Amino acid sequence: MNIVENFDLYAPRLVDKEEHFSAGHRACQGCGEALAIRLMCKALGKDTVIVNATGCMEVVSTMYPTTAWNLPWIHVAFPNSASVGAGVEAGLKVLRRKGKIADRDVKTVAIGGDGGTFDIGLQALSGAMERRHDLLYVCFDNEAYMNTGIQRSGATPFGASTTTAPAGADSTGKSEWKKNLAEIIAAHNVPYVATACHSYPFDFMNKVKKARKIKGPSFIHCMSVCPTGWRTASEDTIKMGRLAVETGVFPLYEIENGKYTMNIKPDRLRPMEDYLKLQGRFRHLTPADIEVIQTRVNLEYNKLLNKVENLQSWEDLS
Amino acid sequence: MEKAKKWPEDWQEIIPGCMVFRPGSAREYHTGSWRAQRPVYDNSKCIKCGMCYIFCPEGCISQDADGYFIADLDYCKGCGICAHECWPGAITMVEEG
Amino acid sequence: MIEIRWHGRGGQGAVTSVEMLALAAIEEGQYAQGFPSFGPERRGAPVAAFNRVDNKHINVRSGVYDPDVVVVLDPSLVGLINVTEGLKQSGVLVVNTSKSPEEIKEEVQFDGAVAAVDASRIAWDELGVPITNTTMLGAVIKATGLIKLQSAKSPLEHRFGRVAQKNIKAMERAYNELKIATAN
Amino acid sequence: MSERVGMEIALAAAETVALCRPDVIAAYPITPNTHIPEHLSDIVAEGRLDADFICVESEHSALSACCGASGAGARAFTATSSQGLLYMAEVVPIVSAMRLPIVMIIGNRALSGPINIWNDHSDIMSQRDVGWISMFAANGQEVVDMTVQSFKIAEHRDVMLPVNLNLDGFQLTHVVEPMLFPSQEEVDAFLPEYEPYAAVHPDNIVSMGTLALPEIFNEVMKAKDEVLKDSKKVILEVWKEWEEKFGRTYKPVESYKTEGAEILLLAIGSMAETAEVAIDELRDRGMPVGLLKLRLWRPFPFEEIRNAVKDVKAIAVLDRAVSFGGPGGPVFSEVRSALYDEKVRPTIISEIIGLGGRDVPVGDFIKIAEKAARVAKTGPEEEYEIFGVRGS
Repeated sequence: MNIVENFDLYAPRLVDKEEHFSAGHRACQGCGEALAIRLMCKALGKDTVIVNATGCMEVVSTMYPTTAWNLPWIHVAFPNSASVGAGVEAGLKVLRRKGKIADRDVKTVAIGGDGGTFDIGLQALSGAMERRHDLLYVCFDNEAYMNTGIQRSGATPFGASTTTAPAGADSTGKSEWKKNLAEIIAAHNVPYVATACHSYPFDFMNKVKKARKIKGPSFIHCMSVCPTGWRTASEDTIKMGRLAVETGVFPLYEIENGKYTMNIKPDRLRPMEDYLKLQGRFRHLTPADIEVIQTRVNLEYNKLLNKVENLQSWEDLS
Repeated sequence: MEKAKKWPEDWQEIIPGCMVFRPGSAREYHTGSWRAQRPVYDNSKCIKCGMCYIFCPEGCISQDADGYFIADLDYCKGCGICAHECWPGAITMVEEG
Repeated sequence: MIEIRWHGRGGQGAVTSVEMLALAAIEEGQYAQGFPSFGPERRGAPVAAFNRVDNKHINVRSGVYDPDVVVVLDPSLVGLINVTEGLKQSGVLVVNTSKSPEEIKEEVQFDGAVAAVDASRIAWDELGVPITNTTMLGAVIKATGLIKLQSAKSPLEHRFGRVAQKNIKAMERAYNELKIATAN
Repeated sequence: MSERVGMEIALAAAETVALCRPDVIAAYPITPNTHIPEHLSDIVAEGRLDADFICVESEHSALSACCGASGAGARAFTATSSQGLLYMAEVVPIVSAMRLPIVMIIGNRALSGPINIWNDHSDIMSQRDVGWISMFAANGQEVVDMTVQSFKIAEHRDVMLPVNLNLDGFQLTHVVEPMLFPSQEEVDAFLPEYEPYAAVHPDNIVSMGTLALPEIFNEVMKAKDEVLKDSKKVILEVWKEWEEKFGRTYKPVESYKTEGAEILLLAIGSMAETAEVAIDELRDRGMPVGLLKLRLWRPFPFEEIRNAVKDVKAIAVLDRAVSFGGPGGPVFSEVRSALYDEKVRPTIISEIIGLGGRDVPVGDFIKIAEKAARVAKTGPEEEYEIFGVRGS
């Protein structure tokens, strides 16, 4: 088993040493989302404006009169980082055109958690993608409203126990399946859509760099492990992300102009039980429940493989 | 970086819009106090791969002059990711106190 | 101050009529308002629109209740709605109709002046469509003397571009062909 | 030919906004303000204005996109009405808290339900306590003038607050009337290029929209309140400069035939113009009646109100909104509280009129003035009244 996946062993030393998201932020011990933000910023570099939706990362990073951000950063509200981002992008574009700011490319990057992206911010995101703003949107998905105390979202997986979809005598936790957001965004004909995870840092950073270069909308769905909400050990954050990929419940892939590429291809998928049993939020599941989940994961994975094998780039279709 | 008061005292001192013009000033707050365990490095096992640096959610691990890695205990929250991910097993988490 | 109420059907351009009249009056240096009845009526429904014209700033912003002039763009509205409601006895009713003004006077039982012109026929002849809003502008100008006919040309040119001249011709014909039955 | 140009007032508003050279316009259609963004998109499409028109998918995104643009240092504009304003409501107090000088024109319309697209002031009154500068125009000329003034006031370094300019839906937005327009040169001379206090750009790194804990929140709110109250100085300065350059006077509270008046009507928005006609009629009959027209709603002009009502026996405050279960109309509440500490204060009554587009003819103002004259002697007859309501 290649435990450090597909990157070169000494590659960390090649990474930008600059910390654009500084220490002193107040994220939980072992927060996967804080790590993912840190990695994203390294890949983006300094010519970036960050537009943050309300959520954990906003709360832990900018307690007035301090900020963890070494990049220009703006936060307005919960559901609107995509539309605030649209405004930033339009503003910078017009000011540059009019010669009022430096004539160089500054990328606008809107970020939000799964609540701010899958649920309350979906309309604003859809609008921004449809209008073709030169905007990268990165969703840091920790699969529930962690900021407000682990409530169920449209990104929460089937069977997870949350504070608003609790497991109990008559409930196995959330009874609906996770929304497939990457497909929803891809359906907007967005030229670059990718899934990523902080446990595969070079894959993630490469995707951020690729998306940054797109002139137009792009979207990255980044699985971000939340030890608090998932009820996992804080040192297991990286391992949990790896298991999500190795079991096939969160495959890493890209959709470039309609063409699907699987970035991490395990020889054989690990059983879902390996992933579920380490998480307190799934502790109540019976073998029968796990079987239901396994069946669905297999199906979704095969649907994805089918797209990877059969769908061509739009450029080859015209 | 100019050291700021923890809070502006009077309302007149509030910066318009609660904007913050001191990038990275969150460093004034030392999250090291959250830590129950601290990472201890055995440099004889270290292969200088930098995985601990990459995977640190605090970004508080850096490389010294000899190329070995070290965690800034002012910020390290003691999550244990570095020890868990250290391939050759050079990092051990030990209880504080 | 002169107040005018226009009756038409949704889609017949009554709002354009009030706009053109207001713009023409303003261009002459007068003060004027033009506004639609603010209802939800859609294409086909009976609608009204209004003008006020004065030689000083107009500060009334409520509805028009006692108009000095009522204009009917669509002949089928006479008899369907009470077109003379609130119309001052000293005022004038201007109707698009193939009938004579005397016949209309009898029909609507109005003692004041009635003016009539077959605007639909003129519109068919000149524009090829039964839209009488610009044609009836000529009738109103003739019946009221509120503005000079010449003043209405520039708003029409601005609004209608390529087909402006046809609209101006239709307006001029209505101005010339209008027949008036004086007040009792 | 006249210098005055005839135009629908909504279009005139759009033309004037264009004269102010906004960089970004983000708007979503809603009756009755729709003609403003429609016409602005025309102006951009014709190449007459170098701006980005963002045709957003909701009002929430309209104001959010304006926040982004303004945060990036651009001059930003939006317009809305009624439910659209409510859909923005989450963002509205954030704009003032972030000190983003966005200008918004509101074509005032009743809040649903039942759904009603016509004029009253329930939309803006629901967004009263949000830290914006809020002003009312009573006619087309005022819409033109106050649009330019709004940008200058909002962007002044001592202010840096959003401004909402209110004009009555339909009663103003859809009326064609004559207006004088300033030239582009005149607007450029009056309104300097926008120099943002801060902007999100890597050349000068800032964090905007930070979190404030309870330990600092009182002070933050105090600062927000003080800057809004202080903005009146700048508002008066800007109005004075406007008067010097264009000869038209603007005051927080305008008086009409108040000399020797024992009875006052106080109105806001376009109905204040119609009320003038009633005052003329009553003065002709020898009744000592006058009119106050409230232009500045926030910051509320307490001092000007106190000065304007000295020696008056009764005031009827006309509101176009109901404060359900409250003390009377929202304007009435403010006027009454402005006068509470006065040693001699007039009888004051709350008359709510013109809801959801209900017409308020001249005769209604006359009846209300007569009622005010009556209660000046007998005292108020009820807490407040929805004037002319059937069944009472």
